[in-house]
Amino acid sequence: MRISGSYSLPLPQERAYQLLQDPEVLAKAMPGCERLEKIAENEYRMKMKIVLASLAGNFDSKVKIADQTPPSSFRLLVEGSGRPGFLRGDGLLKLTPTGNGTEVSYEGDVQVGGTIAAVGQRLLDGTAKMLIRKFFESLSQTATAASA
Amino acid sequence: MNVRMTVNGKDYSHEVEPRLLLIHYLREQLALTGPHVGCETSLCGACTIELNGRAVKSCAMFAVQADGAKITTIEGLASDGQLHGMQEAFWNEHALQCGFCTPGMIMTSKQILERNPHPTEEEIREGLSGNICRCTGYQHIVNAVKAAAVAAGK
Amino acid sequence: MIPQKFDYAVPKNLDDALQLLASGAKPLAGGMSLIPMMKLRLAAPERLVDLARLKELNYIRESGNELHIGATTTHYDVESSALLLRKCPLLPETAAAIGDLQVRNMGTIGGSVAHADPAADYPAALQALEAKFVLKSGKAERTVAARDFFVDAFTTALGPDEIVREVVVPAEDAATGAFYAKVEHPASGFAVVGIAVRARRNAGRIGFVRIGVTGVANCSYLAAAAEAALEGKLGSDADIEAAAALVAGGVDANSDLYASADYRRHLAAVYAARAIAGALSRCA
Amino acid sequence: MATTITKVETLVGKRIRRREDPRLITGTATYVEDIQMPGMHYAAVVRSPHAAAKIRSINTQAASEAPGVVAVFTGKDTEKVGPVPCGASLPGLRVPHHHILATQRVYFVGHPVAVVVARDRYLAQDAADLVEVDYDILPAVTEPERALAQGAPAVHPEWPDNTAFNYHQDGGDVDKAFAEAEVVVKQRIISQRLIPTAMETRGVVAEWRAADRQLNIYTSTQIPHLVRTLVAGMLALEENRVRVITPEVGGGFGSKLNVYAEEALMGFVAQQINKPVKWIESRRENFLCTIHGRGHVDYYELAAKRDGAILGIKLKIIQDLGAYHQLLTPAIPTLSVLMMPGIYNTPNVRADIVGVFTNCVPTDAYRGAGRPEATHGIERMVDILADELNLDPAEIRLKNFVPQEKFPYQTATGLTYDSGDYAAPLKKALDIVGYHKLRQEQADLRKQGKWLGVGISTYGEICAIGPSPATPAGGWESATVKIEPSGKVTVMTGACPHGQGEETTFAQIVADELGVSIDDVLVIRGDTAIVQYGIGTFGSRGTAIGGTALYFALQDLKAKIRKFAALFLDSEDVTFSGGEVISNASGKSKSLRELAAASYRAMKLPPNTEPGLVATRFWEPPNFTFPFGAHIVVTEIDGQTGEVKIRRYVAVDDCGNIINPLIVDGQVHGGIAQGLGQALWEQAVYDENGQLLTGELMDYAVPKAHRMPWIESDHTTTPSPVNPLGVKGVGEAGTIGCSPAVVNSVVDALSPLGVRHIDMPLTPEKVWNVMAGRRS
Repeated sequence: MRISGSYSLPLPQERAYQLLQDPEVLAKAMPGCERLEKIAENEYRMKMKIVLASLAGNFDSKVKIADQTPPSSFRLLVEGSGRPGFLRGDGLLKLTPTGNGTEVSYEGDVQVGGTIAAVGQRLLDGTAKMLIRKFFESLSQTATAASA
Repeated sequence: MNVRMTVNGKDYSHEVEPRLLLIHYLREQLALTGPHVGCETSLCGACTIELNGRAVKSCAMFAVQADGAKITTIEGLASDGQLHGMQEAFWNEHALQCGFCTPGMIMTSKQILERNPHPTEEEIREGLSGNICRCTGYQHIVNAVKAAAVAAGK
Repeated sequence: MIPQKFDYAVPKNLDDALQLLASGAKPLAGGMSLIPMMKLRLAAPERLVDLARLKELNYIRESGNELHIGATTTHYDVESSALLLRKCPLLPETAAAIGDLQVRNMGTIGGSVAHADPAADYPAALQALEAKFVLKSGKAERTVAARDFFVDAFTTALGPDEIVREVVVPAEDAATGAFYAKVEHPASGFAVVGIAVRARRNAGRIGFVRIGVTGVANCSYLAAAAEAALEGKLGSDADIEAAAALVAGGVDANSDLYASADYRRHLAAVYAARAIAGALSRCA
Repeated sequence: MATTITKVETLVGKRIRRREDPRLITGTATYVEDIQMPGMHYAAVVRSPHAAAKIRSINTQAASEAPGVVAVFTGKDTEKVGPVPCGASLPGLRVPHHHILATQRVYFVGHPVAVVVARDRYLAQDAADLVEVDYDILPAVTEPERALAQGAPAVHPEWPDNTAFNYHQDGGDVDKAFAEAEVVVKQRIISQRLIPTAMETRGVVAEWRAADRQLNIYTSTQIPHLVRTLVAGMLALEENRVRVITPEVGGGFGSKLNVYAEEALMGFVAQQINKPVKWIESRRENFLCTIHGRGHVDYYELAAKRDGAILGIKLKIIQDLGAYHQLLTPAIPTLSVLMMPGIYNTPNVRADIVGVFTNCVPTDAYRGAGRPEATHGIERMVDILADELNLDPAEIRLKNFVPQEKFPYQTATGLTYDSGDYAAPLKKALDIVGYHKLRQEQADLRKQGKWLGVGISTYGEICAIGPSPATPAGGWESATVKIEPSGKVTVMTGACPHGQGEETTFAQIVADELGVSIDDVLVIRGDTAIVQYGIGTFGSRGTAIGGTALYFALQDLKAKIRKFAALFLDSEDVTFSGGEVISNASGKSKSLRELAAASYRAMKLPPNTEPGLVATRFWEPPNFTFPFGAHIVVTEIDGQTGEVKIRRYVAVDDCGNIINPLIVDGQVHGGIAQGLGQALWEQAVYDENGQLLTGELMDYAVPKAHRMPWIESDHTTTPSPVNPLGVKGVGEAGTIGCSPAVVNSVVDALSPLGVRHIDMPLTPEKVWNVMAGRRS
């Protein structure tokens, strides 16, 4: 599944880039992230519990940040699996300064497999969009809090 | 947990796990294998039974939810060796082939007529939308419901 | 396909149920969405409290110019309620479009709205009716408007210890016309798009119109721009078409195998026109 | 004793309600899942979530220690079990070794990797979740044309071109035909992957009686005897120590015309645990692991004269085989080749098939198996040709039909069409639908901007599959008929009906032949310990071959009865009627019961007279049968949304003589429903990584009651000369005739927009895109 979109962060580009690389910030912003630990340079292991109304799934994930070209872009690779299935994502995030903040645009590919792929087809697109939006909203809140 | 229910006129009481599906309770504890499991997303309707007068999908219910209920399965439709009018109509109209969907189909059809004794073809088809048959193309089933309506009106 | 183990509790009354929820149990109503997910092991609640047992929440009542529908009222009860058919026909018409006969016999209005499936039917009507939801926890009770209740896909304003106690919709006279138009997914029966319209004329012109939309995006919504475009108009075909075109404009529509985002938006416009025309034709 | 001859009405040809129904309408029939045995255990199969991966390791410890678990097996344990068999043979065919549990790699989502056995099914499922498989995920390929492209991931590393076979067939002189053509039309046509979706999923109960070395397998299959032979081979057991019992079968449509890994696997498990074991497929497993159907990309070229006369056909089939061959996988597209000329007088054909491996579940026989693809292709091409030449689609068909005087007709693909009157059903259907009026209405509606379409399909098909030389496992069928000492008649058929109604139609045949009441006849099938070897029920063969075997067995039996009649009456020249055997010479009679009793009591038999009244026949058909018909579909397209509404569906089928019109109607309706499913809604969709996105009934849209049109069904009757019953078969006709009629209708509706072809399924969005001039 191709995903793409963009989100505006009320932060200067350098600061936005920094936040997006900060494991603590990421851990807070990732929906359902329960634990994030560093396993190598730019590589983290993450436990996530994604809850959607009555649906709930635990995922063990690996997150890797690559191709860093601060402050304008980097790649984010996510691999997770759990009882409901697995997902693998590879996305390019681009940061562009705007008047009073930074526009973060993302474009990537998400593979979903297992039970969720087979029975949740009609929900994948909407759910992905929602999770990504939540991530940026939360990030934006963290940023605002930090700058306050 | 203990559950009690009246099924086809008989009272039962059993200890069950909360997660035991009603369909498995009926099929395995009570040996009522008429209702069938055809899917796990409650779309096929092969498991349809009557619970407190309502047609429901017994695969989308836990036995514990039916505690205290009055249940009729396909096995309980005929009385004194006399087929129910809907069973008779299904037979006469060749409304079944492999027969797997038939118990659920008959239970739903029965409810359609209970609520609407003179349904149109469209109303019958809408009423059957929760029961999938892969054999008949539904036409003979529609005929059967119509025929049962006519017979009941006599 | 077999659910994981869980504990199950039958509450003695509403307070008991709320206490169980506060202690971490998850609500089970008709189970029409939850149980299939549990069988596929996509949902694995540790403890369920069976709200459908709360007979005290199974009612449809009129009070003043409002209709109160208890949370455990089934779709069939709504669909066949003489009171609703007379005073709020949009809701029974929408209920009749949900799932199938057996699902409507079991599924409840409270369960459906709390689940907030983006393709559920009820939200369209409840948005158009500007329904109110009475939410109750062990500590407090509050009332939330439909537009604030539905937040996102499977996300509502409900707190973890709250349940929907009842749904409140306006009692209306024959001057209000309403219509629900739906594109049904051929496999699941969910709404690919569902448009509920409620309208009144005033001296020949459209005095009031509400257009509730489900299925298109992650969250149901009122199509405010389309409503504004219609109000004060005569309701000609051209008026309707112009307004309907605004129903999904700019909406972040979902896409799946059956309908792309573009096609969904297009269907929303086409079916909005049909629903508006239908509602207007039903204004006395 | 002289009796008056009671005139008994014959039953063949009558609408008789079915004799199998009482158990089905009362919920008392026994399907595999209904079987309970003392000590029964339950199996849950652990399956790969990946379409292509190496198995690094499998950790079964937690599962083994879970409550109620008695055993966990992986591919290492089952390595010695023989491979899942492929019965098809083609020159140069590459056959991957298909282990019953994956050993080193997995090749499709759903590939079985382990089996967990527990004392109850809930615990088995719990434990299955605890099996940990470490996969090294590899790139997958799911589209056959992509699989053929340079650099595509290799499904089987030993065959990097993903090609399982190439097949070529020529008939006549195609090059000459195309050289002489005044017009050539070309089209790429897809027959998408479909999921058969029998309402009963597969299921197996296996019971091992160690002391007897006896394995009993209860399985939901269309072919019990073949399952016995092949599973015995896989498990290295003596065939006569394996008993396959087919209880009630809840639909098959080809998906149970197979031998599956789980049938041998449960036999293996039962042997290991020495207890009965049950495995019931979930719907999700059914979609992932039971065979799919179709999966064609076809490239057609049709050469013709300007007057519409078809000169030749070229066809290239790219067949998506999936990851393995199941029983008949590679053979299915060869049936398409046989059928490619349709019912047109076309002496020149050329066909090429490329069989392609993909990381998907195998395709195999699904209702029609190869013939729907071919019929869809030729019927679409004839419409495209008509459009090109501005000819009426009915006229161009009438012009090209094999003329009646040419039967038996030798096709360019090597078949001999038995009998036919192809114009008759078309003319009848045109008449019923009011064709000329419809064309007028269409013209009027077009002026109003409305979209009405009239689509014709005139199909032929290959039924009664088939003569043994044309089939991998024998194409005959068997029947035993016996009159019990009490005079009751028992039939044992080698066919294995599962909804087709042969318990009734066979009883009708018996009742007429022996002059007994239908209530005195019992038809038994589906137990290899009781029934003589048989082939099974598929390919519209049950009545045409199984019924004919029964017919000949009845003739043998009647010959025997005549001998007894000569002993106990006065003549061998007798009439069978009203349960009596009546001497045509004297009018004297004895009841069949008395004759049967005497034959078994054997008190007064002359020497060399064989007691008993039993006859068995294995009947080898000399040819296939070739039913045909015409379907006309009237559609209305919603110009705003692309939604297709079927206003009328007229089906005139000719399946030869009809034994029970009620049952034939049911077969036609059901066949059409599956054809409509393909035309409008159904499609198995894999994403590029091999995940099946239509993995449940939530997304895979089988037809439901409120989406089906009313079907106006009628018949013409052209008896088959191939068998004495004159029957042809009707199980697949509806499906074969349907899909091109629907697509032709929609394309006809949209032809003012220059639309010439739309691939199935005709989903609203696709039609909407086409109408807007966008390719979907």
